[in-house]
Amino acid sequence: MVLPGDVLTAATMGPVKYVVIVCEEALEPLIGHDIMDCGAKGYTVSTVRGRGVRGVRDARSFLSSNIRIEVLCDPAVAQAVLDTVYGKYAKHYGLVGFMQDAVAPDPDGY
Amino acid sequence: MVLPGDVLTAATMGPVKYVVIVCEEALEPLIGHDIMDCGAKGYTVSTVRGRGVRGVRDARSFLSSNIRIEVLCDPAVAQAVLDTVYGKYAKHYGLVGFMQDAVAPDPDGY
Amino acid sequence: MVLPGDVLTAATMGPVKYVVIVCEEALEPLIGHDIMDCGAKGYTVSTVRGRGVRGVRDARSFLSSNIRIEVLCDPAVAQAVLDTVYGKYAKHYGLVGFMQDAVAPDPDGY
Amino acid sequence: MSLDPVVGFFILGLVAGLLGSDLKLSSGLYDTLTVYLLIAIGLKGGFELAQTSVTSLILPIVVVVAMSAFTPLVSYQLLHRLGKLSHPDAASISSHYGSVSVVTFAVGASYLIKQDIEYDNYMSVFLVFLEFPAIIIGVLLARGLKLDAGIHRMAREVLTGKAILLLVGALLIGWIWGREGGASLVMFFEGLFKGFLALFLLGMGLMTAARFDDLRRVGPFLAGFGIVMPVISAVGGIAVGWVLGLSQGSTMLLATLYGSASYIAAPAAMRIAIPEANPALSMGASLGVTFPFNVVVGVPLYWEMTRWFYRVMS
Amino acid sequence: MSLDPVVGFFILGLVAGLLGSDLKLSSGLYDTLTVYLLIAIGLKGGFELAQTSVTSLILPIVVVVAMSAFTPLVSYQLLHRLGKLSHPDAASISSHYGSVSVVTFAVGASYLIKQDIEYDNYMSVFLVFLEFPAIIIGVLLARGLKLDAGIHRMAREVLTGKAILLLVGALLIGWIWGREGGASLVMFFEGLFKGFLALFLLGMGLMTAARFDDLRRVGPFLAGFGIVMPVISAVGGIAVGWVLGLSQGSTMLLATLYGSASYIAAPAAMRIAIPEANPALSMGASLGVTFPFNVVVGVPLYWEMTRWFYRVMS
Amino acid sequence: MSLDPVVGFFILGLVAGLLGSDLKLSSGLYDTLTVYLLIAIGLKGGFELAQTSVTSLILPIVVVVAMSAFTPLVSYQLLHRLGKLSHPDAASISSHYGSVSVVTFAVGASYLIKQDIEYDNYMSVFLVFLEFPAIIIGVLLARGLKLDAGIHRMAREVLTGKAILLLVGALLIGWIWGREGGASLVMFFEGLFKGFLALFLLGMGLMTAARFDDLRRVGPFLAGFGIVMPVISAVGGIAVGWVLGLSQGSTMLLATLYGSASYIAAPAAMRIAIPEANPALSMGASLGVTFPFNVVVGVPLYWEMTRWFYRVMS
Ligand SMILES: Nc1ncnc2c1ncn2[C@@H]1O[C@H](COP(=O)(O)O)[C@@H](O)[C@H]1O
Ligand SMILES: Nc1ncnc2c1ncn2[C@@H]1O[C@H](COP(=O)(O)O)[C@@H](O)[C@H]1O
Ligand SMILES: Nc1ncnc2c1ncn2[C@@H]1O[C@H](COP(=O)(O)O)[C@@H](O)[C@H]1O
Ligand code: NA
Ligand code: NA
Ligand code: NA
Repeated sequence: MVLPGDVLTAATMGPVKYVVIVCEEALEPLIGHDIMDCGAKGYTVSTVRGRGVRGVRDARSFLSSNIRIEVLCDPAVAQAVLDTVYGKYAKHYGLVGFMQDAVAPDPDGY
Repeated sequence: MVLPGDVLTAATMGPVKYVVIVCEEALEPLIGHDIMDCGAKGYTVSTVRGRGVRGVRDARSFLSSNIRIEVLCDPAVAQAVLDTVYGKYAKHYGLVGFMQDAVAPDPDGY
Repeated sequence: MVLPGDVLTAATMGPVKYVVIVCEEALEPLIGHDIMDCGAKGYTVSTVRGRGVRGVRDARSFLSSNIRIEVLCDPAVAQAVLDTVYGKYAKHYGLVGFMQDAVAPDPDGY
Repeated sequence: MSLDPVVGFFILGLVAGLLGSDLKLSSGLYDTLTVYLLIAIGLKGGFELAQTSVTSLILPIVVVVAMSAFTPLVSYQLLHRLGKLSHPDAASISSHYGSVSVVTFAVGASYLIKQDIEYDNYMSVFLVFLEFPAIIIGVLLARGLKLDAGIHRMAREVLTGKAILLLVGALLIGWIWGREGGASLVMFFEGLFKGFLALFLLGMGLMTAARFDDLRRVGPFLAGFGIVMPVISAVGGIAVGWVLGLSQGSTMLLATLYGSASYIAAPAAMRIAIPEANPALSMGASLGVTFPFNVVVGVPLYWEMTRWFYRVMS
Repeated sequence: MSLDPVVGFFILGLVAGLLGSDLKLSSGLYDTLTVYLLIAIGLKGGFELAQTSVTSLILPIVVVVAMSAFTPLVSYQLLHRLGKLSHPDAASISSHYGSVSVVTFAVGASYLIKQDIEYDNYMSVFLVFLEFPAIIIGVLLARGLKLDAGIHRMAREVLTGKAILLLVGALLIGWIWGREGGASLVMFFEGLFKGFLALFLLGMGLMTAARFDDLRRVGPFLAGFGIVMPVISAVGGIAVGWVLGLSQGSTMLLATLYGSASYIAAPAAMRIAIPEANPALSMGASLGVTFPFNVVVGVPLYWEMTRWFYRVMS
Repeated sequence: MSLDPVVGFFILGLVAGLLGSDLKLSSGLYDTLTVYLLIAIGLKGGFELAQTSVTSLILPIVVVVAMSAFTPLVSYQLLHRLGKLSHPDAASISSHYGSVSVVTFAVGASYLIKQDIEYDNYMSVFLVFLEFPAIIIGVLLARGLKLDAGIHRMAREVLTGKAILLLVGALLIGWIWGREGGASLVMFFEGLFKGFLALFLLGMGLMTAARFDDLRRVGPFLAGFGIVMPVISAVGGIAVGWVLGLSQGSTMLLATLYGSASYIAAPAAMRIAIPEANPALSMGASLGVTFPFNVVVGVPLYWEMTRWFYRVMS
């Protein structure tokens, strides 16, 4: 988090982890809670459609479309998010998740 | 793919490639097929808008808005997807694509 | 940019920077201009929702929902985009930004 | 044409989908149409309640709800025993068939209006009460009578689902204000009903076509079930309507309700309550088989069955 | 029921939101409803203008606009001095309360129609002119009288904001073509008005429920302000209406306009003009407190106040 | 005002767009309006067909379709020879101008209704048949007579495109059920037509404003073409209508159809069939020049031209 008055330059940049999860929309509130419980400070969600082993999924099915959740966080939280989400939901729900390295201004804010 | 009963922990994580393509919505069915033909197990699509050398593109133009396709797959498939898509469509359509490294649970499932 | 007649293969791939910014929709035109001013050739925007220290933000609030802007560009532009956007808006607006490495066909086109 | 023209739009959507047309309704339009239909039906029931003695409805409602348990219980046995479907799948599908489809009901009512057959507007009150019992039965079948924390969350989830909430809410508004107090809403929610229903059925046709893919996974047993079970349930509905002394039109609508399968409330609830169940099976059967069957064949069939039954019994 | 049934839909949305229902209106539907309401209100005013002597409206408009400065100026003092709110926050919130809410106006007009009370349709012309002065006052309060480049961009941003543009545009169309020339639009924009308003209020209920979280941050002072200030402003509106010799119905609508707080035009403008202000505070107060208060309590209250005032003064 | 008030909404959208307003219609609303207009127009034609002897229409349709080849063939020569446009661009733009615009047709029909001029409702049957021949001509111009696999996919793509599918589907529904059988749909699809058209034109105005940027690339030649070609085509339409013995109103509508340029069916088909063509050129001309010209100037002009022609010839 950036506080008023901070000077932001390349010097304040540092490494963070970037986690993405794609899953059914029905899981949004559940996984949202899990992510915050793992210690993340926030997350961003978009509505997407997709194709996988469970066939095509889009908003036209009444069931629910897919969502894509992305989280910037430190490595421990990133691993915890993936572990929790996979442990709880991978068995019964279509789920895709991965983690990447990223560089962000103010890395300690995440 | 994760099968019921699997225990999922950090130990099962491994490297995968992450490919993103941004293009006109009209190409969605065509590129969708190409991606599966290249050997991917699935993909995720979102509707986006954008600006590039062809000007501003959003859903208000009747023509079609842009889409963003993302694929998790192994390195060979990733390269094949980019080669195929660029080879077939880059000439006549606005197209942006790139590839990144990622780490995912159950990397062999992709 | 790919010109008609170019042969596109793995050989033409090279490194680019990938920048992502998540912010309020109200900033879309402002940040859009900033990005082009920094020297980017284009960008892609999606409408997203999110949760952070400013609470839940989605399209149902009349105020505006969040957007996610992604830019492929060279390292200098990438750093300039993050510096400009953080310098101008981080103080008063909810803002999340980061940068990653990516590999793209025709890297000099960005 | 004894069929309502809205059925034409369903077929148009189906054809467009099967031809691979780029025609699609935006997801926002689907949401809007769903909200509209639920409110319009609830409001109509409420306006009717305001003119009816409510106490006289209590007994019929109790009977109709109690007898509605028949469909999910029988379905479960058929699917699990005969169809060899897994425990969770059988439970989930039973829920879908025990619950009701608002649009099938609307098509049934349109059919009656088109034929100038009278029915009681309070039938939409039944619709409200028939939405959720089967969902609870499905959960009990799948998880047994463990009344744990989960079941409470589930019950809450179901009762605050948008289908129930809009139906009940609009019913109450219609009841409180009455047709006269709510006159300014009549043009929008009654005059335009058929137009909205036509658009909705166009979308349902597109969606059904998209479900035809799932049908292959569904297999012949489940496809057969998707046609036979509604007819069995409809017969039950006719018997119950007759016993309760309903008019022929109302009885036909009760048969339609019993014979219809849910694809809004039930799938959403099942996905959370019985995640082990495969949604492609239940949605494939309910949207891919039963909905088109009911809209095109079932509705006129249930009317003929009702007439025949009343003639025989009188 | 003296309340309009559309209020029932607001309460339904509120209840659904508080129960945590999955009911939601798509953002596309919100946009559509907003566009519809703005056009419908502007058109009605324009049709009226076509039948009125416009010159006779100039003086009332000048007075009504000039007096509307009262609300933001008093609000700012209250919030900054008494409420200890920061300079930018006080300025931003003052803007919200000085500007007007189209939907509150529509609920007020519905109330009068329901009670068969006459009012002048050119009240929607006032609505148009009351949208933006307070926004400009808010900016001046926050940034002083520096008429720099920013202020020009701001003014432009506000005047081309969708609320003003659609209201003014539809007003002009209605005025130019007149009710007769625009007869083909009447069914859509007048006949369906209540239905669209009902859907909009359903959505507003959901949104208000979502804002209840912000209320905690808002704190008791701001919550109290969100109820007291509208009533003070409404008293001012009644006085102005009486002085101008408006009919009781029109005066009540003016009171409702003065008492209502903006949540479309003002927030969008403030977010750009006074970015230091926290939007959770202004939206929490305007949507979480004042809007529900006005819709359920304020509108009938302002009518009683108006009647009482006219009785005492005559 | 002889112009229809819906034109006012087009101008409002144009002004809003040029002022850089934040007004926008959601993409879901655009889709919904498109679906609505296509169905409404198809339905009206179908209702008419049910009351007409269809065989008497075969000859006029054949003539009207055959003569419609004039526009794309002449356009291609003009664009390629005179305008020095590339082969694919000339072919693609010819397709746009040879095909028709549903909304321009609707504006033309509104104009006639406003002036109390009679026309035959089966004109919308012509509309259906005029949608696609030019698209096929465009492809043939671009790719020659190679009847390869691609051309089949193309034909299929065009014929199952949403414009054709909804027009033809609704036409069939209207024809099968007739105006009486489909009476419950009339309020929605006819009574509200003007309101939906007004919203659509508001959106078209916004979109046209957004296209003004493309106009610079379009250049003066193409801009001139976008005004001259429609008038030439309209003259052809008047001649054909007169030869076929159509009423003056119907002839004016035929002129409007010939003079209008497609921006729904053609662009979608061209993007797949002639990807080398630059869509900014075709859309810039058709939406940025021809559509506004037709809606504001062309429609009244074609009517005057028709009247003049019939007076001279009689
Ligand atoms: N290889 C993949 N790359 C990207 N997204 C995928 C991939 N596989 C599956 N998905 C997404 O995950 C959802 C569920 O996948 P599945 O369970 O395989 O059907 C799909 O609808 C896609 O949105
Ligand atoms: N440098 C870039 N970074 C991210 N997205 C881009 C970039 N350039 C173009 N795009 C996207 O690709 C689409 C087509 O680009 P263009 O062909 O350059 O107009 C644009 O509308 C954007 O969505
Ligand atoms: N750690 C995070 N990871 C991903 N997105 C975030 C994160 N924190 C905040 N966001 C996004 O940034 C927006 C503004 O954040 P905030 O200012 O913290 O409320 C949120 O609504 C989210 O969309
Ligand atoms: Na049932
Ligand atoms: Na006010
Ligand atoms: Na034409």
